[in-house]
Amino acid sequence: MIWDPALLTKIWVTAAACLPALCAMAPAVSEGRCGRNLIAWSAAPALGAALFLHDGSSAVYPWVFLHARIGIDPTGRVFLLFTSALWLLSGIYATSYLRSDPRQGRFFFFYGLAMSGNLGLILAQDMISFFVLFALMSFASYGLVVHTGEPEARRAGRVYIILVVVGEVLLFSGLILLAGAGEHYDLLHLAPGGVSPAARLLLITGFGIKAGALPLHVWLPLAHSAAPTPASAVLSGSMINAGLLGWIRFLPPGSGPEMEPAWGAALITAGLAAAFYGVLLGITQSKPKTILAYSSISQMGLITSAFGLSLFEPAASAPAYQSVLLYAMHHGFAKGALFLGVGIMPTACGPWKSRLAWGGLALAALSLAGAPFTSGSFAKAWVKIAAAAVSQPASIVLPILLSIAAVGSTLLMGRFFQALARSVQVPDHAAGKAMWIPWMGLLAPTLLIPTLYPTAAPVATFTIAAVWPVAVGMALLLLAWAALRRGVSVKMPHLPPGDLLEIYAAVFFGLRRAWGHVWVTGGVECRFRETLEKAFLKAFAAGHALEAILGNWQVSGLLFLFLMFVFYLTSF
Amino acid sequence: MLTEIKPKRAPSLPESPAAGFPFLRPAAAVSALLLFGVLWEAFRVLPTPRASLPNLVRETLPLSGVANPVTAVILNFRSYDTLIEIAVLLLTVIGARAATASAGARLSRSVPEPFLAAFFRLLGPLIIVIAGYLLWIGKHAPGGAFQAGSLLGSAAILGMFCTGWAPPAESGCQAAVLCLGTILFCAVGMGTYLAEPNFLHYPIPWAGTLILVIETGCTLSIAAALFVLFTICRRT
Amino acid sequence: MTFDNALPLLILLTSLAGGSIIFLIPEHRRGTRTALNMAAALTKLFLTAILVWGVQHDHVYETRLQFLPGIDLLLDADALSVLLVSLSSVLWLVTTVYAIAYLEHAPQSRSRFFGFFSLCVSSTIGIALAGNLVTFLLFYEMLTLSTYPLVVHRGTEESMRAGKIYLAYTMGGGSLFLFAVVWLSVVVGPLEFTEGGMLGRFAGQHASELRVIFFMLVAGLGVKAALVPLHGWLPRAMVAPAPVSALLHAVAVVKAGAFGIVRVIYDIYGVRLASELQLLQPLAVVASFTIIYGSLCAIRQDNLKKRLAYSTVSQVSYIALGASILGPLAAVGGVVHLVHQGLMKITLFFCAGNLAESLGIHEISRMAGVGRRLPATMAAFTLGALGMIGAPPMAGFISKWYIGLGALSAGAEWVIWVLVASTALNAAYFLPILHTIWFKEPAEDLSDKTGHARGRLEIHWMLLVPTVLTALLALLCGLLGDAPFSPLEWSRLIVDREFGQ
Amino acid sequence: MEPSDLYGSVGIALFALGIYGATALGQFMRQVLALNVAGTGVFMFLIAIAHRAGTPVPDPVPHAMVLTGIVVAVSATAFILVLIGRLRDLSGSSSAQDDRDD
Amino acid sequence: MIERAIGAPEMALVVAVPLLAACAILLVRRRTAVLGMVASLAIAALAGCLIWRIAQEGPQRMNLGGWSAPLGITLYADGLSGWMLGTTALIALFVSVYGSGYFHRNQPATQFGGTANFFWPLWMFLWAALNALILSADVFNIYVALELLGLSSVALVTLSQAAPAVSAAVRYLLVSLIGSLSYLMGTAFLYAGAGTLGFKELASILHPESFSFAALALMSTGLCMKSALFPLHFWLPPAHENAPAPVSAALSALVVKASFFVMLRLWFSVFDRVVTEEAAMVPGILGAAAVIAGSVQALSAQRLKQLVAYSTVAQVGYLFMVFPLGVLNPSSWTAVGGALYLVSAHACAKAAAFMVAGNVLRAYGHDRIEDLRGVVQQMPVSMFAFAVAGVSLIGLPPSGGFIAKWLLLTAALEGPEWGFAAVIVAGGLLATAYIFRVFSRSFRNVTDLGDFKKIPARMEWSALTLSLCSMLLGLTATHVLEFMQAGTPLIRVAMMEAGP
Repeated sequence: MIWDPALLTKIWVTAAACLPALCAMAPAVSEGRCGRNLIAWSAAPALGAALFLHDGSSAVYPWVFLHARIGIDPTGRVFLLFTSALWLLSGIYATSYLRSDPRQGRFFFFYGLAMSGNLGLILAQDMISFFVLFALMSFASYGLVVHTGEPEARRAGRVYIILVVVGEVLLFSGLILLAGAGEHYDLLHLAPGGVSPAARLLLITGFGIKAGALPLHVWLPLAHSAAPTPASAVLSGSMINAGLLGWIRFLPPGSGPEMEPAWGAALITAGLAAAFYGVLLGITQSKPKTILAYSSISQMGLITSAFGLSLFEPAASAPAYQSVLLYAMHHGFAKGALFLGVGIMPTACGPWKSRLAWGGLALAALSLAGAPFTSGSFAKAWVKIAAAAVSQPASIVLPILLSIAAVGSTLLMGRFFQALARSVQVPDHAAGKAMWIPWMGLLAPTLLIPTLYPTAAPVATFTIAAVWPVAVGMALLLLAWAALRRGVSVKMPHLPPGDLLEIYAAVFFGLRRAWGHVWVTGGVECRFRETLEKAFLKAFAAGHALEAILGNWQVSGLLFLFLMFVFYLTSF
Repeated sequence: MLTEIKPKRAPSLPESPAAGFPFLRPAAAVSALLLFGVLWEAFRVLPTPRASLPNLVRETLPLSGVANPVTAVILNFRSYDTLIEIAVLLLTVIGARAATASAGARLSRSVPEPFLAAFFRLLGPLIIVIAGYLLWIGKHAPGGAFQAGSLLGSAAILGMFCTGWAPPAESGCQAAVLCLGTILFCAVGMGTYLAEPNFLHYPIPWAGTLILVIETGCTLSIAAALFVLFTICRRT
Repeated sequence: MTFDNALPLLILLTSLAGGSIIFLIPEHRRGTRTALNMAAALTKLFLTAILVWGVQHDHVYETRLQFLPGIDLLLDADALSVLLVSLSSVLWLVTTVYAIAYLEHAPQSRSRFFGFFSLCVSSTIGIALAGNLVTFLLFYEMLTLSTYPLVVHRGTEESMRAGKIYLAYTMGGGSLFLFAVVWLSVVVGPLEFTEGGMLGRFAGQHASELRVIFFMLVAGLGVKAALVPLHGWLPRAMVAPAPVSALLHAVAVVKAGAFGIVRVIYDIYGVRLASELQLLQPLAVVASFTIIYGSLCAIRQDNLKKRLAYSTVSQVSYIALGASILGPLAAVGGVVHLVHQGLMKITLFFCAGNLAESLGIHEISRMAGVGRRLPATMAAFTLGALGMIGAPPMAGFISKWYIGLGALSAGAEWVIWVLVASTALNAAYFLPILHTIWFKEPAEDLSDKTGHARGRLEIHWMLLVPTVLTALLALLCGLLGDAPFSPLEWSRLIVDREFGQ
Repeated sequence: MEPSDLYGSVGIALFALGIYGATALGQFMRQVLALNVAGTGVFMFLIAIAHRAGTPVPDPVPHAMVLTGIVVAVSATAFILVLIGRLRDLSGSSSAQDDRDD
Repeated sequence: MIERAIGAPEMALVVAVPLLAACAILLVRRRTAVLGMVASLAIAALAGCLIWRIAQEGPQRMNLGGWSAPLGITLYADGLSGWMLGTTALIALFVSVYGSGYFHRNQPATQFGGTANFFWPLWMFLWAALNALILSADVFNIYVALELLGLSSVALVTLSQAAPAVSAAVRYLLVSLIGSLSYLMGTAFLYAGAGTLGFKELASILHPESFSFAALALMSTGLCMKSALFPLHFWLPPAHENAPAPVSAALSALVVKASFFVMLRLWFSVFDRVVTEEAAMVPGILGAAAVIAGSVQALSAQRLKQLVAYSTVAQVGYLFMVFPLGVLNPSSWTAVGGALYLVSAHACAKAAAFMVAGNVLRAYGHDRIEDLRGVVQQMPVSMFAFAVAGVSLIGLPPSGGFIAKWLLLTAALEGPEWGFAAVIVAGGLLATAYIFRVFSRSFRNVTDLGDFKKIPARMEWSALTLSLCSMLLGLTATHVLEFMQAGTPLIRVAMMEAGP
């Protein structure tokens, strides 16, 4: 029965996951606008699913992978919502952003695949599907990173793919440890307490790479700044959250009670470290997209610590969880908006447009900084609530640290604006609404979330605690601006994007050189063969000599007699 | 016969590195001595044979169709050996022919000498008669095909020298004579199947005759063979 | 002789007879040869289908011929053999199609080529269907010989040297194997493969002898399975024409070795006895070492086929590894990799062949941007490469997954690290190629060198279709891992029977 | 010591001598002669054993063997002499060596 | 099993018919090839009948002239001799076919200086000698047969009139004369000590005494020399190399084996009680040495025929391993069966190999291995035959050589003699090496195909057929081994004691 609602749901869910991948084949068959629009719009079913399908609606494919199962659950819904929205909007944005790019077909191909992976992994409800689609997303987005083909893009791609592979193997082994413990792959009902420390470590690191956690964040600054703007948007808006989702899916609170506080603490520390680190390094950067990438690092740091809180103490678990979801959504939209805004700038010619552009960017930036009435403030508020829920002294220290981090992000945003203003941009008049509308679409939630998000409503955001970090940040920015106007020149230390990467690279190449020295097997084989051949030749020579001697009649006659004696004597 | 073809330059074995070994000959000599010692020792302690074949031969002699035990053994009891032996002789001739087939050297016709010719005219028939006698006496006393054959052969050779008669290098009748012994032998051997279900199994009454027939054939073949061999040796 | 008894023989004969006839077809009769080839291949495929169905339904297919006193020539289709039979019949078909187009421009001796080609496949089929060790040995040696003419087919100095080395290794291994087999049969009598191991009843007797024999057997088989340090021939054998390398690496030779190792462990010694005698641990170590070592060598190659060859060295050892880890899960992983590696590797070699044929490119460094010239081929290559890396959802992932699970359940966690390392290394030597293919600007003009391109197609369809087909198969094996009759399902069946569950 | 023993010993001695000659001497012709010597030795030995069997009349079988043996020996000798002569001719002619064809 | 008192007439006929045929050919001197072929077919048919009889009625014993053993000569045919006879017939038949092409009328007469028409009578003599040797159960009769065999082989060698051939022939003849003389001396000792010449009687009489030791030593040494056991093989390579191809085929395939067969008979029947284990080790060790040395020589041979000849030296080594393996083993059947199997498998393969060598020689005017490029392209049938023969020589399944190797290996591993097993395996490897030396050259593709004479098709196909026979032998092992044991539950004394 075709109108059977269950069947429809199944088809819908499936379409949400697979449609992008299918549409991605379109450029392969036809170079045409429609194909690309198709891909851009192929996120729509997912968005619809996030909005309209009720929880628990799922589709099971016993043949696919190892008994694949995809469906919608509360957590997934949130992620699906902003992820699909982000993909959809930046997809539309991309159709016009890349309209003059000869290789846009290729771009959209990878875009579709990555989208499919990203949406699919959110829907996935068994380990294998999740892992498979995660891999699909990671590998496909390589195509997005290196799209421009410029040297730094290629370098970024190399770094990115290396870290992807590292992440894959870590996840692979982690999954095996996880699955091997309890032999079923269902994500929604993981055996409680079934996660061994090794598995936990592997999974946290594996997903941490994607989530840009310290010290595996090195690929972010490179990739995000190298990729075309819409790609950067989805990279740092939604894909980065896939790592987070991985944590939530595989290591939910209660999956390993005895160890969790320690892990929680570790995550909190790492998160906060990342938050400050991102800010500090970001300020030293000069390219706007790089700065945004660093801000992503620091924002993800905050989310990480929120997630840590959810593990840290059962009491804090529920609010922390809330805050994680909320923050992820907020960050997704805001960061997406910022990135797209960078691409908008050159098209913002004429007073109105430029004011609009700057205004929009300011809004997104404020939201990121956590200014009142923005989604950011709600997210931060929820984090603070969670932080306050834990026991002393953490409940004192954490909020303060979080506020300081907020100051930092405000400063970073200021730095971003400075950089953006400085970055000379050729005005591009041809830009159509096709880029402005999606941008607007991304900006809207920064204001709407507080009203839309059901559990966000009761939280008061216009409090001292919420406002002062932003205010302080602004003040500092003003001071700095004034100082600059006075001609006070601050020597900004210039650090290469991807900071630690230089060290890793040095280590890696050093190792490879060392390996090159000890690498002699080929030589060994050759030498072995040579010696063998020599031995053979010797044997031949000996054989010839012997044959010559035996060829002598008298010798063989002697042997004849000798043999006779031997026979005779051995007979006794 | 050996003196005839004494080679001018005896072809020796191709030189090989071991040829220079000085100790080879002494060693060979020593081992030959040892060989003698071993065999002699074995011969000294030889036991008396358990099976006494001679008595058996004596008992069965009457059935053999001849009176001379040796002939009986050669042409009846162990006639198969003789068959092969005749074959060997024939084979040798063919082999020698084959080996020298591409050699162009013709038989040097020796000039006839009247005295020798006359002498042979006297001697030849005599030899033939003696040969016949030897052949016949073989039934009772030492003698037989081989002796007779060799005598005949020598007669032919003598004739060749004395009268300067040269046999054709290859002729049908020559081949026939050469093959005669073998053919007869085989024919008889198979013919006996008519009487007895066994190869070369002479029916006792005819044994004597058959043996004589075979012997005659063999005599001629042997004579021819020896003669031809000689001529070939001479040619090379 | 009922049909059930005749079926294995028939399957064997389809290619054997076909090959023998092909020898007699004169060079210029291309059509006849092709028709015969295809007919034989299709017939074999059909018969194999029947076999698969039957074995699934517990039919017994067994052909018995007298061979030696007390030793029969036994062709017997059990689940394991069916796996290899179906793999080789499918791949034979595609490879034949490929080879027909590939050798279109070859100067001569195509009849010889296809004749030995079919002989090669027949011996593989025989190896698969062998019901006892002697029969196995028979076809194992036959394979060695029938492959030599293929390796040296080009008749160049290099291929001659390759052939010599190939022979030196394989014959050495073969005689070692022979020695071991005779010895074993002297010790325990006739050696029929029995699920669960025929030596089970000898547990506790001649332990030391059995140990030595086991390692001789494995060493003998390890030559073909290219276990380090017995792998030297494989990278050199890649001078052969592409279809041959494809067959060598995917189905015929290396598989014969790996399959033999599986047979020896499961059906001769039996898992229980093997673990009693402590035989599997060393093998696992060797296999792991091979996996790593092969990848390390592969990284250093610039010649595409050489790199692929070394990757085979590494990949095939997964089978041995899976077999040498105690427990059903790892066994599933190892057995299923028989098929998966075959599909993926044959794809890669087809692609290499297409490159060489249409653009005359053999080096990776010259492959910049060929993705635009040969999109379909290179897409297939990408799939194959990702599969080799073990990136889901390609088939390779499933093998690794099960081996890993098995290792874990057998308490051999270190194997997981081997898998991890090999995955990283595979990525290290495959991903750069992919980057070169897709994202680099072509350095030279990639115009068609041999006029293979037909109309809109990038290359002759007979070269393209097999490539894409195998690639898709490799994808499907991973995508539809749990589908009935999928390699994974079948391996589960095998392992259930082997482990008597 | 009976005469038969003496004959036998002499036969053996001749045989050993012949074998020595056949193996130690370097030239075909001498070897042929040596072989004839050895053959004679064997025949003598046979005659000897024909007489040492305890019977009054000599055993005819060895005699028969000797006769057969003689014929064989004679033909073999003749053949080898022919061959040696032929070899001499050929190695005399220059074209003999490089004519490698069968 | 009881064999008939009066044996099958074929036993005598297989000797008499070839002799008569030889005479007939000599007398007719025209259409020799036709006559020869007819005779060959007849002889082969006779041999077939005899084998059939043995299979049906068990071993055959014929008292020639109706005189039973001590007095007369006995012919004896059991499974073993039947098998040898069959092998001989098969090989000989195809050698005849090949020869009829090789010595064909329209071949350049200069090539053989008109000796071509001597081939057939000599060849018939050879065949007769082989049959006589195989069937005879009387030590002196064997001596006579040996002489017939040796002389006919030498005569055949000289058919190629070149100097090297003749000098090789002279050596060969000298060797075989020395060998048969020492054999004759041994016979004399046997008769002196035992007073009889029949196998069966001797077997029951002989005991470990010094005279039987002397006899054993004399006869064995002679036979070893005749069958070119290392280190007494020096005469074989030149002889087989320089003989005409069909002759080399026959010599390598059959003649060498004949004297081995005699030795086998003697050791396992006549001298059964005399042979000690130490004595048995001697030929075994020499055989092992032969396998290695012969193969090494073959590896460095310059010419194809040389290579094949040295491979014969090596393969003979395998045969002689049967003595230790058979004597020391509880069930000597495995070893003996293996050896006999090797005899026939190697006979087929080696004959085929020599025929191919002859073809190459005839087609290219040379057989230098280095210059064999492109032969596979030009003579596919021949080279395929060589390949198949090579498979059997190497001893790879499913060839007859493999069965033989398997049996020998089994025997070696059953007993204490491990070394032999190792040597057998190593020999297989070396064989591979030298066989594929040829192919590594001949597979080379060349564009300029040098001067290439077409050769009669039958020369190629007879080679192929023989090599395929050697392959076929691998699939009939069960029945063959069964047949070999006809009337011979175990080869020892029982072999001769059957019957009245």
